[in-house]
Amino acid sequence: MGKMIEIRWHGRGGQGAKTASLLLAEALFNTGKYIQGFPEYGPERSGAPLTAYNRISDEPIRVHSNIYEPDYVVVVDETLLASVDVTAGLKETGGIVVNTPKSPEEIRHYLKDYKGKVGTVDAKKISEEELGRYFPNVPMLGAIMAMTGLVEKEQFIKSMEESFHHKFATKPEVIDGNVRALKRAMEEVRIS
Amino acid sequence: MPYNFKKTAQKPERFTGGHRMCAGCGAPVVVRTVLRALKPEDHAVIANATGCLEVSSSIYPYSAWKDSYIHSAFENAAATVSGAEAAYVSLKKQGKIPYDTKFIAFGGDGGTYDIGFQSLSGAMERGHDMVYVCYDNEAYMNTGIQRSSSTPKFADTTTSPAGSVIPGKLQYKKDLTKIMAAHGIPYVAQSAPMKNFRDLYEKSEKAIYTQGPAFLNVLAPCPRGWRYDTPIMMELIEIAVDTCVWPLYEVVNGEYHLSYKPKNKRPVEDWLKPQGRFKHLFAPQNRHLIDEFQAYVDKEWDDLLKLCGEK
Amino acid sequence: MAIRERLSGNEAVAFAMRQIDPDVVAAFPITPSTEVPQYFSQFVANGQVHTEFVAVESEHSAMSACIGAEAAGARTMTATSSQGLALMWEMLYIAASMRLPIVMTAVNRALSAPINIHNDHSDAMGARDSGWIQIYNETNQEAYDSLIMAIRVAEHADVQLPVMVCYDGFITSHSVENIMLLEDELVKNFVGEYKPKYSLLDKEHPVSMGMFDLPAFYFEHKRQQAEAIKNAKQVLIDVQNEFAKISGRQYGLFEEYKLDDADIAIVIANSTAGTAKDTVDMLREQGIKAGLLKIRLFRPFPADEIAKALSHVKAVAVMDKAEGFSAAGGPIFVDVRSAMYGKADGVKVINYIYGLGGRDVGVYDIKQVYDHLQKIADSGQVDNLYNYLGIRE
Amino acid sequence: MNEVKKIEEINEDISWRDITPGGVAPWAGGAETFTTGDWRTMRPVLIEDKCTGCLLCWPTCPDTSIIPTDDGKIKYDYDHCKGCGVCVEVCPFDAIDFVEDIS
Repeated sequence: MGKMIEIRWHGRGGQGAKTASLLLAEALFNTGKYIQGFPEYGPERSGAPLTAYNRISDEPIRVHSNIYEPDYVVVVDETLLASVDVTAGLKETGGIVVNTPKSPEEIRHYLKDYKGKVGTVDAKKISEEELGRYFPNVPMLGAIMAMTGLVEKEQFIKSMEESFHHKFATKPEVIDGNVRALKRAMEEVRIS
Repeated sequence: MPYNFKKTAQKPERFTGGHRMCAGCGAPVVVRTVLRALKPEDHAVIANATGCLEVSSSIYPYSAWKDSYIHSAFENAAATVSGAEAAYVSLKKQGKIPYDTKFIAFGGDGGTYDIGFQSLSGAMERGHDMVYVCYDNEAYMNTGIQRSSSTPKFADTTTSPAGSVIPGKLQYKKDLTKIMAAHGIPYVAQSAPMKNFRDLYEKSEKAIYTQGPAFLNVLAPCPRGWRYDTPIMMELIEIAVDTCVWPLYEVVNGEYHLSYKPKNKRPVEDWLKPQGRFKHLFAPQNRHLIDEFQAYVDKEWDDLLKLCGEK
Repeated sequence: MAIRERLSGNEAVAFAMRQIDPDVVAAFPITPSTEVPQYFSQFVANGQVHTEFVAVESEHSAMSACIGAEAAGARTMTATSSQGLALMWEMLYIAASMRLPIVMTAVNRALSAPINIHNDHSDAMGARDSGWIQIYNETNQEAYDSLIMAIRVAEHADVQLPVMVCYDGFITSHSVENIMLLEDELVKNFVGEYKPKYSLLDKEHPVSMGMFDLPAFYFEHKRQQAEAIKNAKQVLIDVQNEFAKISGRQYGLFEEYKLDDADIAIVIANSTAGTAKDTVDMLREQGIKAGLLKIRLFRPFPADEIAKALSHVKAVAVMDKAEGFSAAGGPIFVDVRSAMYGKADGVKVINYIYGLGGRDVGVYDIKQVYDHLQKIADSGQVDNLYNYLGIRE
Repeated sequence: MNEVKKIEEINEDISWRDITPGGVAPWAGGAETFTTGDWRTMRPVLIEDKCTGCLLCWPTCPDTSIIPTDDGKIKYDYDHCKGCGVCVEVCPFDAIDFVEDIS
């Protein structure tokens, strides 16, 4: 029986953390997994801190509660480190990926004394260079997949490509940029 | 086709006797006339708001309606008929209904001006091909003559009673016809059954056969609520029109047209006097209230003449 | 061939509606059911359905328009939540009493005040005696399946009643999960053509509906309606058996999970049943004989069957995600306990109110309930009949 | 469900099994079989000689009880006429008498 992996996303309303969690769910669904993707809903609007979740398993998922002890955490907006306890409940056997130009060592300083893996990726730079706009969620997806190794790299990229073709059916010009952003993040993420 | 009174008498009745409305009630007269405007070959679906007309015309198992009829609640005749109309549009598109069907809702002033106003406004805005007919008897008669927003100022009703301090209802009648015209729907008219019924018949015909939503506001006297001698109903309607208390006009695609201009505009006393609900106004100390009523009617009439390009 | 997909509950239900292709949908947006008419109106806009979509100005008008449409012989559907369902209240009773087989998705959400957009079952529980058939659903899969089956149950000649398909707001409605979808043709054939006995649009046979009943007939009409909802139980069983043949998924009036040899059990509806199954497995690994009964058909209430299924258990906790304010337990508790009276008298039954207004409930929260039940089973004594799970004391 | 009855069979003797579900009335215009003539205390009576057949009374009847006849005049349906007297007042030729209805 495959172990269930739980991921928590921290972002800000309007930044795409919810979309990222749904994209992750979709990409892993395409690789044959059982998935859950759900945001924590509130009346908050753009800019407010927002949490979204993923569960991934080889078996049907029955549990329907929030995630309190995630295996992995993704922080889509570095500024959240100051206001949100992003490592709350985070398993030491797992890890956290932060969108930042800083090194993992610098970031670990903000994470109390979290002992697990810390990864950083400059999703802002990657998305601006590859997409011409600040859309951090695709690079963050690449980074978290690189850290978890949940599925084989080539398989994941192929699955994401399928998702992009579906999602951007009406604007195929953005597909290549997204694929490049994804690949770059998977290469450029620094993990310590 | 020009109106031929005697020919309309040959059309089949679509609202039968055997209903339990009061003797001398104005509402069935309105209903009969509106339905007469249907082409005999056309089927109609009629929705009815809860009210006198409804409880009296559809007592199980006796329905006074020869067309299809539905009542569901008080405030939603417009929404109910809009659902039926949507069903028709869908089923017709699918080739399941081969014939033309017309959709007509009837509501009293309570179910139209007040509790049903939202549902009416919504249905009109959505543009269903339907006619909403308000038979306006100016109070909640079904529950025992309580004031509505259609009740005229100073009328004595059971919830706006004339007392030693308060002279009946304190607010003016809501001008629903103009509010409906403001919805920008293709056809709105104010009418009354009178004389040879040409006005109501022709307006009903236009309303029914205009594509899109239409609204008719029709005065329907209530002998109990207004407290007049039952037999004078038709005379009273004429007085309402000749005093300009209830002017006849229509708004076609946004344009106001006056349907009838009295040769001699009668004083409002002629309207108030025969009705028990205004009896207290004729106490000597209340003369100023009648003057106020007159001034209000004059101003409203003046405004209407301007809207209709008559002035 | 079944289609493996990943959809949110709302997407799944909208997908089912596209496959059902109703003649009329009238709906008004309200969180968390909004997406259902939203997705569906896109199907309309793309010409993928024959449906006339009526974007009404309130839920009251939504149900009124559904009544008008269904009375006119159109297969009619809608969706709502919370205050929307509350605003429909008057029309819910009328839809059922006029015997109009409307099918509605009720995405469960707490009721105001204080205003709260999150999940509990206060809305649907408030409508439990409106004459609608109610089916509660744990997952997007179950909601999808139930919606398709609901059409058949509602329109069955022995039933002719509206059906409310309930599932949890956000938890099910907005969570994306795996699902197996049926092919369009299969659904189309399963639901079949709608052939109402009476229709306002039947020119050859004009009818009057929504008549005024004097005392001479009202009682008889209610008796007839009571018979119809009684019939719904067997009809649902038959429809579910037929559905199993096309889907491979067999549903019952309720679901028993490791219940046959259980000493302690909970009774629970909707998504938390899944969480509780994980708790049961955890306890079973520890040698504790825990079991679960998941409510599915709640109206009509399968009282005898539930009493029988629970009769061998030592202690049962009935979980209500609604505070009934009866001061004598939540709505499911009242029904379950009443069902067991005289049929399962030895069983200790307690009530837990949980999860109101979106209060999250996890595997370990449910474990507390089983711990309590174990204590009752061991001692044979009920300490507290009415309990609140996860409240700050 | 049992077969649909005729309207005259829907009475206080039949079982709940035999009435139409939801109160649907598949008897359009069935109210005609219900008489309201006994509500009347006054009776309109046509004075044939005075009637010109103008028909002005006909549409004013709330009870659809004035029936135009082939000879261009009218007749009363006393089964439904409630005796309101509106037709009496409206007649320009005084062709309708209004008399106490003692049977």
